[in-house]
Amino acid sequence: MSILIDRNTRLLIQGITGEEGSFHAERCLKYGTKLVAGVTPGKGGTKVLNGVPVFDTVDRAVRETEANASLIFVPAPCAADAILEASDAGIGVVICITEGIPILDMVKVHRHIAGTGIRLIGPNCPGVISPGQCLAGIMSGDIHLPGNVGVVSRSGTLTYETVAQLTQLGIGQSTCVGIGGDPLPGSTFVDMLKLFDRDTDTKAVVLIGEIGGSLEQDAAAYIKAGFKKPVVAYLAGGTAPSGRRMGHAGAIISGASGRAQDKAAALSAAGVAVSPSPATIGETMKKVLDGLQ
Amino acid sequence: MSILIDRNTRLLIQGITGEEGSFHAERCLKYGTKLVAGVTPGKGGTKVLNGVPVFDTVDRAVRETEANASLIFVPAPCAADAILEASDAGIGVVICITEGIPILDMVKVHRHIAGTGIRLIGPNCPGVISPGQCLAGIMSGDIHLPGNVGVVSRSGTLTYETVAQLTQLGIGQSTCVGIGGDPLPGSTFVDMLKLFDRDTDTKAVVLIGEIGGSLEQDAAAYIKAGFKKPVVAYLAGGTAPSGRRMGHAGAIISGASGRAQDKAAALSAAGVAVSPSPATIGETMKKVLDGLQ
Amino acid sequence: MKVHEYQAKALMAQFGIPTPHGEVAATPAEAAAITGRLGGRSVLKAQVYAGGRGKAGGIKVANSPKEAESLARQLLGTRLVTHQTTPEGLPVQKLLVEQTIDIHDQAYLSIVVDSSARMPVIMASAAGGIEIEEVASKSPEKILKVHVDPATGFQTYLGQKLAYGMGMDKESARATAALIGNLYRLFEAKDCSLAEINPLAVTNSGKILAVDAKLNFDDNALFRHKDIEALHDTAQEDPREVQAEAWGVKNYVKVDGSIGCMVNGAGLAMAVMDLITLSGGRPANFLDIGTANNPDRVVNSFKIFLSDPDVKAILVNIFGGIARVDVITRGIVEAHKQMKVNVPAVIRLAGTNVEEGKRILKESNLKYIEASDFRDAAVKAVRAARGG
Amino acid sequence: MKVHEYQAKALMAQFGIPTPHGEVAATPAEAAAITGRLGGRSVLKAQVYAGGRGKAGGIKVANSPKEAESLARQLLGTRLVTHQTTPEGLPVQKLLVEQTIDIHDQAYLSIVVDSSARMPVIMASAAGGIEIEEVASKSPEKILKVHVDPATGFQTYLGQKLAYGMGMDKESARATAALIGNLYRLFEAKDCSLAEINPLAVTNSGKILAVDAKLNFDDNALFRHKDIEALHDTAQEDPREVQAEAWGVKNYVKVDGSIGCMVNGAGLAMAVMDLITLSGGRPANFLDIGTANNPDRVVNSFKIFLSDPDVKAILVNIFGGIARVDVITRGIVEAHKQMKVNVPAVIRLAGTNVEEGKRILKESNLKYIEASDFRDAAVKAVRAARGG
Repeated sequence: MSILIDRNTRLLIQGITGEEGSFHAERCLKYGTKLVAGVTPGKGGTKVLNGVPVFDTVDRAVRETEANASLIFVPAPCAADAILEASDAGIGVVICITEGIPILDMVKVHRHIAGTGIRLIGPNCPGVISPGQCLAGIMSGDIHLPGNVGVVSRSGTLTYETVAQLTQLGIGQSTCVGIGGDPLPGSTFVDMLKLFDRDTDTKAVVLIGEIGGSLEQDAAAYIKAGFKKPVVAYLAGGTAPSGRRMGHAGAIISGASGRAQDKAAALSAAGVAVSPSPATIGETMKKVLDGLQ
Repeated sequence: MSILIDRNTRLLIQGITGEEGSFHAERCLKYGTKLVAGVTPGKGGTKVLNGVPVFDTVDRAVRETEANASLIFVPAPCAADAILEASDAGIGVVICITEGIPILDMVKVHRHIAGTGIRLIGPNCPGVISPGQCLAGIMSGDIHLPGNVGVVSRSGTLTYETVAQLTQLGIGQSTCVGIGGDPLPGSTFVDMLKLFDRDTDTKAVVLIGEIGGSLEQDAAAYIKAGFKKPVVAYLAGGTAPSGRRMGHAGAIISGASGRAQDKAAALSAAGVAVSPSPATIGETMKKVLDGLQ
Repeated sequence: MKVHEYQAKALMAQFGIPTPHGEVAATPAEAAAITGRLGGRSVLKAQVYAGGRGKAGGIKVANSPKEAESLARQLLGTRLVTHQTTPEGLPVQKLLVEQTIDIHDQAYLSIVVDSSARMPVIMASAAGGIEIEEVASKSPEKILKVHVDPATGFQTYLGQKLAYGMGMDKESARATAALIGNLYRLFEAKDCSLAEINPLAVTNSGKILAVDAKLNFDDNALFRHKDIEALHDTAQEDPREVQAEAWGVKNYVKVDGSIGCMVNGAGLAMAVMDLITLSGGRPANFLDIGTANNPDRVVNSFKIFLSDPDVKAILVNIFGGIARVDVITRGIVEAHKQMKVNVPAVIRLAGTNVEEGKRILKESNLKYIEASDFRDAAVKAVRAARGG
Repeated sequence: MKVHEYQAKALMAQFGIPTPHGEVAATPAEAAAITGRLGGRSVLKAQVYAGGRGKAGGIKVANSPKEAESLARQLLGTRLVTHQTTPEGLPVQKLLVEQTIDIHDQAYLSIVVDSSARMPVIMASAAGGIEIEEVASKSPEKILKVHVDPATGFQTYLGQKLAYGMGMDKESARATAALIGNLYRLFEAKDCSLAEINPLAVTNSGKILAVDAKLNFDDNALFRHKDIEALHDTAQEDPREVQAEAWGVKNYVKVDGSIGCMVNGAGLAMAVMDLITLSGGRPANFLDIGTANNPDRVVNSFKIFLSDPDVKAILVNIFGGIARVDVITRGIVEAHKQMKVNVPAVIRLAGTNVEEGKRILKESNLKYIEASDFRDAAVKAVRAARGG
């Protein structure tokens, strides 16, 4: 088992003929993902990667291939449109890698999909991997190991570091999800914790937060209210200056809730094992798992 | 019992200081309605009708008087705004009398309240009365008689004719609802039939339809699928020419489903007793009720 | 509210929608001159508020300015009868003189509000140029539909779904998707009730063009579109209805019977028409005096009846609600003061302030036939119209 | 992106928001002339990208053109230090010279996107003129909030709820509700990330005026607002960050340590800064080279490091994902070709195309310190920065 995607996921890639799209499409395919279709308007009827059919619209792709998850690489000015297209075509899991989508575009997207049950991951995220089953993202598949720890993070590359530590210690992962660094992520830590809670293959969770916003405090409240699986956390940006945006649109300390220290305190108070260094996330999880036995 | 409003309803009137608003506010009050507040921006702090407090905003009115239903008389250019204001302030039943609201304004209203559980009646409707309990509309209270027949209609004055026939035959009404003559009514026949279905005091229902749209066919399908209470119907506009708007924005025969004859046929097929003349609705209901005993 | 094709096209052009080159001619000489400017060849299109002009002879091709002049002379000043008009037809006062188009492919495009979905729906079909009602009934699968969520507004993918769905190639699809977006923005900005392009042409040179265009507007929203309201051409409507509207009686529709009915409420007005028919008579009109309490509107309704030679009897049926019976009876009394009511009037009153209304009528000493209910009123009006 | 107060006010005026009369002065003579045109009295406001100007001496009242000239001379060309700036302050190159306002009442108004509600929120408080953060922490009940549903857009009742909620009378409430609507339209039309009026003044004569105004814009949306992008005043920013941006390195923030870090990914870049600190060192910057695979950006990052005298060592930490290690190492090699890298560089590589990247680095024969993981990289960089 896993969350969001598994070996039966039928993946579609929007923007499959672009530079990033085609590069990562090939990597997803090589990892063993069932990549059933690509979409690029005007290139319908062609094939890429030795046989993946390309369609003009998501609607057509879904009707012909029964794709049920989409991975989006289209440029920022068109990305909100792409998310809406995927959701309207009946795609259940929409993963948007694209960075730099205007926030008011995302306001519209959120309003449109609210209440529809569509699960949006990202934007501005590395995607999702259920190791050994399905890669729908831009992470390197080879650093992952199938197993029972869920990983959820606002950061891309920091997630890779975390996964590398886990794998090196022999700790496999059920699913790793990058929820993205934008101020309005499609899914939150709480959304993912809810899914991990129901997933019998997930025994523990790593949560990688960062400065800005209050998603980590929301997670702390949710965990405190009854999330039973052990959680290890790290909060990036403890040394970041206030009032400056640290790359991610969402990573800016602007209110009282935005500081890494406050987030760490909230999570600790909820029983989460907070790793003080990004280099000790794996070790912290190992201790937690050893304690479980 | 009754639907939508009863003796405990705490009514608020938006546009209470306007000509129509103040006239009908007085009539509602005289009928025994608990009229707890009025709203007119800029007139907050004053009182009308020997003690009904007026507020600047619905929000304030609700917080101070616990109003839970609103009756709207504000002019068409501001009426959609008034509906939105009522719904955002936590009013559960919003009844909009105003005629002539632009349809694209109503598109926004519907999108905003969809899924919120707010019950909008109208616009362009005569309102609602639960005889002997509460009048929240512009009908004459004195033609009504408390009883067990529900009335739901797209027309205002034709409802009064219907009620007058029922009352004259000694048939009382549980609740009479005018859903209005607009093409995008806040509530449909089906919405009201669902409420009448759950209302133990309603033994039978009169449904007054008219040309245009397919609300009557929807009602026929719903009745056929398991609405157990007897229904009497009349369809206005059997002699109306095609392609011309007969007053109501919604009353225009433009498609195959719009004709009165087709609506009558659909309802008959669902077991509804369709009265061929508007003058025999009461008689038809009497026969139906006599048959029940 | 309707507008002429040339006005619809001008609005579309303002919103970036490509339309054929053309100008409006009110005289044969103008038609010739425009044809000259267009290169010596043109299509002359009669400007009337109705479809079906082609089959009815309202659209002609001229191969020279001289031919344009002659064709224009044949069309201007006549009344065009199509399957969408009354047998009297509509007056042709203007012609749209346009370049001829080499149509390679033609599609259908329209936007209306879908009352089930409660949002605007954009419809498209590759089967353009023909009656869309026919396509809808015979092969509904050929009509593609997308809804526009007011929370997002128009999105490019909606246009692409329709354009690629109609089988267009990349170039045509891109242009069509953009055009659909522009048409939607026009629909929304001007509160249209219908925006239709039929046919939407792909020309031999690959261009996309709105060859015929139709825009209807939401009457309820005209208060915020004075520019649109000003386009209204009353010559295209029944003169009695135009007169009624000028007199403030908006909900008046002329039909072909002998009993003038004045009723409050649209549903009741229809029911009264039904009752008259059931009682063996024929109504002369639909007339809902509405809810604004205005005696003048009552006076003007009487004016309409008395100016209509078909009207042999008047039926007044008022069931007061928001409309007050006393206000209406004051109007009836005033009407009798202002004009000689030379046909019998049957009056039935009920509802809000009915006692005061009856008192006013009684004290006025008017001659009228009182009815106890609306069936009684219908029966009496039918009898009165027959001269009995 | 920030803009100056005078630019924010000009945009607000375009959207129908009343602002005080005033003009921009770049010289003392201009300040005097404008003060003359304003009737001999004015407020001089230093135009810098920071709040807290009043307490810092950046806002002065002149009672004559002559005094305006003298005050302008004191202000122009200096650097203003407020509690919101660095200790170096910001250069004062322009003054906004405005009419003086008799403020009767002052309110606070702002619009941002609420990330919890996922829609814009309009905030208002009758406690205007003071720091809103203070109000928020001490008496949050004094801040009124309404959300704007993208499905409906701004609605009048939202403005009324805020205006009457602040205790305004009918006239002020009507004007304020309209002003809020206009501010929302500006916020939406120009993709603002913040629109703030503080104070919003009710003058002694009952007028509503935006006395101070602040607009920030969503960097991600600047592609569709070239007019806004053109307003950017780079003089108000750290010269190194301006240079970095000119070189295509957008996510660069200068801080005060000695280790220049180049990292891919914002979270990882923050984590590397944390790790350097935990290892006893201090980072010189935040630098996320992002995901676009562009060797030039790597070269330019090296240029930034080498032009910063604070940088004593460079730490490169790349965990390839969408960014490819081989592309980045090609950039590192190119940087060494183009310039003399005279500080030690610690390099740690992992992820997408790492083998190819390591091969490129090996074959180039560069001198660098290899690190096995990012903790190792941090420890080695701290040691290298200390000269050993």
